Amino acid sequence: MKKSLIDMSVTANLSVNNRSVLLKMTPADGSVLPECKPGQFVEMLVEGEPKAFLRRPISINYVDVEKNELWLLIQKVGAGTLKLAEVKEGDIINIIYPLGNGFTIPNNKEQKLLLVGGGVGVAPLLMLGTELKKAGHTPVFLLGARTKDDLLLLDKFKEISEVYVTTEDASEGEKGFVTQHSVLTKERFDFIYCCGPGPMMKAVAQYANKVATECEVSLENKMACGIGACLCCVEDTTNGNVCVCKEGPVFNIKRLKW
Amino acid sequence: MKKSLIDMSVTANLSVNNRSVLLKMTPADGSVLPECKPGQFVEMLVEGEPKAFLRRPISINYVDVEKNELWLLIQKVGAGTLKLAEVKEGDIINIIYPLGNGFTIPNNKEQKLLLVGGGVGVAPLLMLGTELKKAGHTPVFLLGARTKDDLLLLDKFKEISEVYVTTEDASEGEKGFVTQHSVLTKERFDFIYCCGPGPMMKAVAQYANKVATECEVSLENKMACGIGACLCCVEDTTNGNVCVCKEGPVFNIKRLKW
Amino acid sequence: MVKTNVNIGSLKLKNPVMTASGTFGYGTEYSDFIDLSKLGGIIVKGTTLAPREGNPYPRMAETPSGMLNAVGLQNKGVDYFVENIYPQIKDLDTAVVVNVSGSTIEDYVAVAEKINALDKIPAIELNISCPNVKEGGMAFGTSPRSIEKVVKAVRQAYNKTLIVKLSPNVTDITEMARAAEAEGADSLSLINTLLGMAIDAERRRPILSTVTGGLSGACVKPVALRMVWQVSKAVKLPLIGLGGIMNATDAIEFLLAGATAIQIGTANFIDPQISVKVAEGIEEYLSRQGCHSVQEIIGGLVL
Amino acid sequence: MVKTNVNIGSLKLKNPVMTASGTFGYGTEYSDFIDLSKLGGIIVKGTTLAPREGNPYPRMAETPSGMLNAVGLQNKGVDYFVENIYPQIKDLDTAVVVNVSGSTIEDYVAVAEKINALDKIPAIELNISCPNVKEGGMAFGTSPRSIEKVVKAVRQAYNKTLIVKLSPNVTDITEMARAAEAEGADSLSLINTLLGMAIDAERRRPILSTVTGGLSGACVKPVALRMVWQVSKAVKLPLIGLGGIMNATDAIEFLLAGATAIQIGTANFIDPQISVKVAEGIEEYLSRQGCHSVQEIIGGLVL
Repeated sequence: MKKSLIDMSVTANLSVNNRSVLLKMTPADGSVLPECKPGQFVEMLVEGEPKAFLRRPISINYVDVEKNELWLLIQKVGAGTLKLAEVKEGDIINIIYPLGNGFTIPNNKEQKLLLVGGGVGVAPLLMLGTELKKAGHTPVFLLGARTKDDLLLLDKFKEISEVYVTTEDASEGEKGFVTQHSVLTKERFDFIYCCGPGPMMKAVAQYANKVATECEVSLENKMACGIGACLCCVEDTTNGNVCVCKEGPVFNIKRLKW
Repeated sequence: MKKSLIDMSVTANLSVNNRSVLLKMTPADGSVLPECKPGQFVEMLVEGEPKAFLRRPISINYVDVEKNELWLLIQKVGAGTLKLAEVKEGDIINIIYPLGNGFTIPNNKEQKLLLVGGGVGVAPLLMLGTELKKAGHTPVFLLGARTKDDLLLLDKFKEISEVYVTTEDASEGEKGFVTQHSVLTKERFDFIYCCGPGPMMKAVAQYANKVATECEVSLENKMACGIGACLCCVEDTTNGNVCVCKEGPVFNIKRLKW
Repeated sequence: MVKTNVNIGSLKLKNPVMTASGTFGYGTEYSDFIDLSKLGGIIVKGTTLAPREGNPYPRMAETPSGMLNAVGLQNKGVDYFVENIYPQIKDLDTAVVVNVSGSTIEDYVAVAEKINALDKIPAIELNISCPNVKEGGMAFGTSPRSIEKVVKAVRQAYNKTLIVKLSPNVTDITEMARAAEAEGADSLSLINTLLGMAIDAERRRPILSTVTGGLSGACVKPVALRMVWQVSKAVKLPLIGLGGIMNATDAIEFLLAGATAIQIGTANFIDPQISVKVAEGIEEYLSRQGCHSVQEIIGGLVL
Repeated sequence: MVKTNVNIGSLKLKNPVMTASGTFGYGTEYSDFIDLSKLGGIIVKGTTLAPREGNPYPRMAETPSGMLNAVGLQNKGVDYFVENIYPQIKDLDTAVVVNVSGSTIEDYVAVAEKINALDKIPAIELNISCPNVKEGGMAFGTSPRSIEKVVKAVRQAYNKTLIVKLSPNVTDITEMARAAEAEGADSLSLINTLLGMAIDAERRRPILSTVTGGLSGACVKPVALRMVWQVSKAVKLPLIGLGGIMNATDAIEFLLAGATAIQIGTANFIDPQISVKVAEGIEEYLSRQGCHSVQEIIGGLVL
């Protein structure tokens, strides 16, 4: 899959909650978006922010093929993402994409698939769920957050399929962490996809190992180049240190030393 | 004169020509502008521009006491001023002011005063001319620029008093440099004030020396702090190296080693 | 209530925030902007035996996240300081430290002796690391032998707190630190500026009159932090960390790396109130982290 | 038509722009973004005798106008390079230079010998300045004696263009440059990264797994320029300048300071097309300044 450096024109900047925005953008030169796989990411150039020297890697949230729009869910966690979240319709953002490997789409349509997301980690699951459904699967979502307000894009997930929810304060769904949700004791899944904070992903991986379910997680190691050149974002795997940006960000947990 | 660090609220950003804007601003906290002298300057903080680490010193163009507005004429010469020229009404700019000494206002109202400006160097002459007139003087302006389009705020100067003009391409006024203008051969002045590019100021100083006229020039040495602490902006004077930001920017040419 | 006071030898600071020599004049330049009594201390301008004109203009170049300077110790000499400046600053309610510079050991000693006689100056900072003068300065600070000589000589002439300011332009800064410690320094401040250069490509000329100058500002922080950490493991002396501190978080990083106090330098040029803001920010951090005293974070880096 | 070709010893480059080791993979990582044949050369990843896993994650920290890295020479070893990488890159229409790293002189020599046998590799860059490995690397590059030893040994084993990459973490880089020149280096590249450190104040921990790492990016340019200028006056060898080059103007500054060619490093991470843009920008500058050849500006600083 050929990677491109391209100027994108922002078509919308939608507030999701007070810490997150959904940016929609389309190639400024009018070209058609390349094929992107769920789980892939982009490297966004941050302009006008002295504290952001490097690009910011951001998961692809969704690709609206009809409108030729790329969606990126940005959580304001630092100076770089804060600046990116400020862009306005018509602004130009330079990105490199599509990067990384993406999640596996199983062939067997009978498999029960669980998509587990936490916080802004739900981002790639929107595209993954959509693609799985398109491919004839029936994905189920399990989304966790601190509070109801931190559940990002919940309505969009509900449009795709069934959604189970946990919040730490019980403001929506079951109280607790995703791994404590009752659906996990009631149902068995054949494949779990997970993206979220490290501790959450490790807990999910532990669960998957316990019940002997296939599991893919999307890692967020800090990276510089995004294209496998700098070797900064390595994860220690069964094959030694590998670049998360190139051989990941999605890894089958069997490859990880968690 | 007490110096302040203060947030200013931009009330207008007016395009002057394609390389310059006139910013008007008022203290964001509603306080009354301090007394500023013509020739003094401000140090503007540049935010969101990685190439501008330090503040940018900018001459005070005018103080509109009635509207409690400070005017700053910004020429886009580098990344910092380019960024400053982009501010919009309502934006906040942090400044330190008023800095430096300012021009001398003579007591003798009979003196013939010539205010010579070149390029963006005309900026402090607007306030100087206004103050001189207010004090009962009849200042005369001699403004030079490359082309007609580079003559900044010409109408405002004409509102104050008589204006002689030179342009290098003869698109307005007499052709040539300010020191070639015929008024200098026809009339004798008792005091010349000058602000503009270095070579122009040196030529004017040479003329003033030749005709034995008092002359003050406003220097633009590159500076860091603006308050006499860093000792970077020094000019070699008859008293040795002195800070342009503190003992200047206005110097009687007798003090300079030009 | 968090305790913020620290000791540098017998020098007592009400908080760890000092201002760096050459960036804060004699303090008075900043009194319009801040209450100087809220600072731990002020290190005034580099003072030499004879008056100095410094280097010709241009002396400054802006660089990515920093600046180069080539001031070259412009000052009116120690006698002028004693007669004209000292009376103006001696009653400031903060520790006033004099940065002592020179070209020869005799110069350093002579200045130190004169400052030793000033009751209200509790400490000197020995500047053996100025990159902007032809003789002396950095030359002294880049060899353990010459550091030993100059520190030994000044130690004999000066009986209050002796801080030695180290140059980062060395292969192994711990060697320099140990040399200063061995000869009786009470404290080390680090880092002085990194030697750098800027060029105007269009004019094909160096920007500074001296071609090279001293690099400071946010850009040097990683190097400064590393050196403070290395030196904190090599010597027992209290350290004063500086180099690119732009905010309270930066200052806290230096404290964690092993500095007992810190200096704000170039940041004063961008925000003349930053020194007080940093002092306040450190206190906020300590409260937030549940510390009762700043001592709890000094050298508190968890490996 | 401006002539942009330069020679580094017997190594001929079509233009002065190379990409720095460790920032450009084996070139192939960038082939989606640029036409590699538009580059003067590519310095591929640091290659050691045995495979290396490098340092644990985290290996990177963002700093003001720069970054720290602590990769630690992760690579699959020279044999893997010869068998698997070389066939993929040997026919690239640009000079492909191998960065040779090691922990012992014997290692350096063994790698150099194996690379010497590769027809399409016209030069090696001897990395005696990596700050991120426990043994070797920077240790070799901070003493003239050890530089002499390693350069002498490699020189005997390698008969094509030998470039020695210098460490900036030294008191006097000209001493190091002269040592390498004396033992037969054909060229020097400088600077490698400055040793730095970053701390997470909230967690009170170092950000890098190795605590310290190598600083690169725009922030180091003033130091790099200064060292290139100093070394250009100290030795006769052609120099390859690097350190914080983010655009064509930066590159031109290095050429003016005395570098015959330059390397783009960290900037590749921000703009994968920057190397070709810099090559184009240099050509534009030369045309604008009325130069017929890049030779006219090399060392062309007017004092």
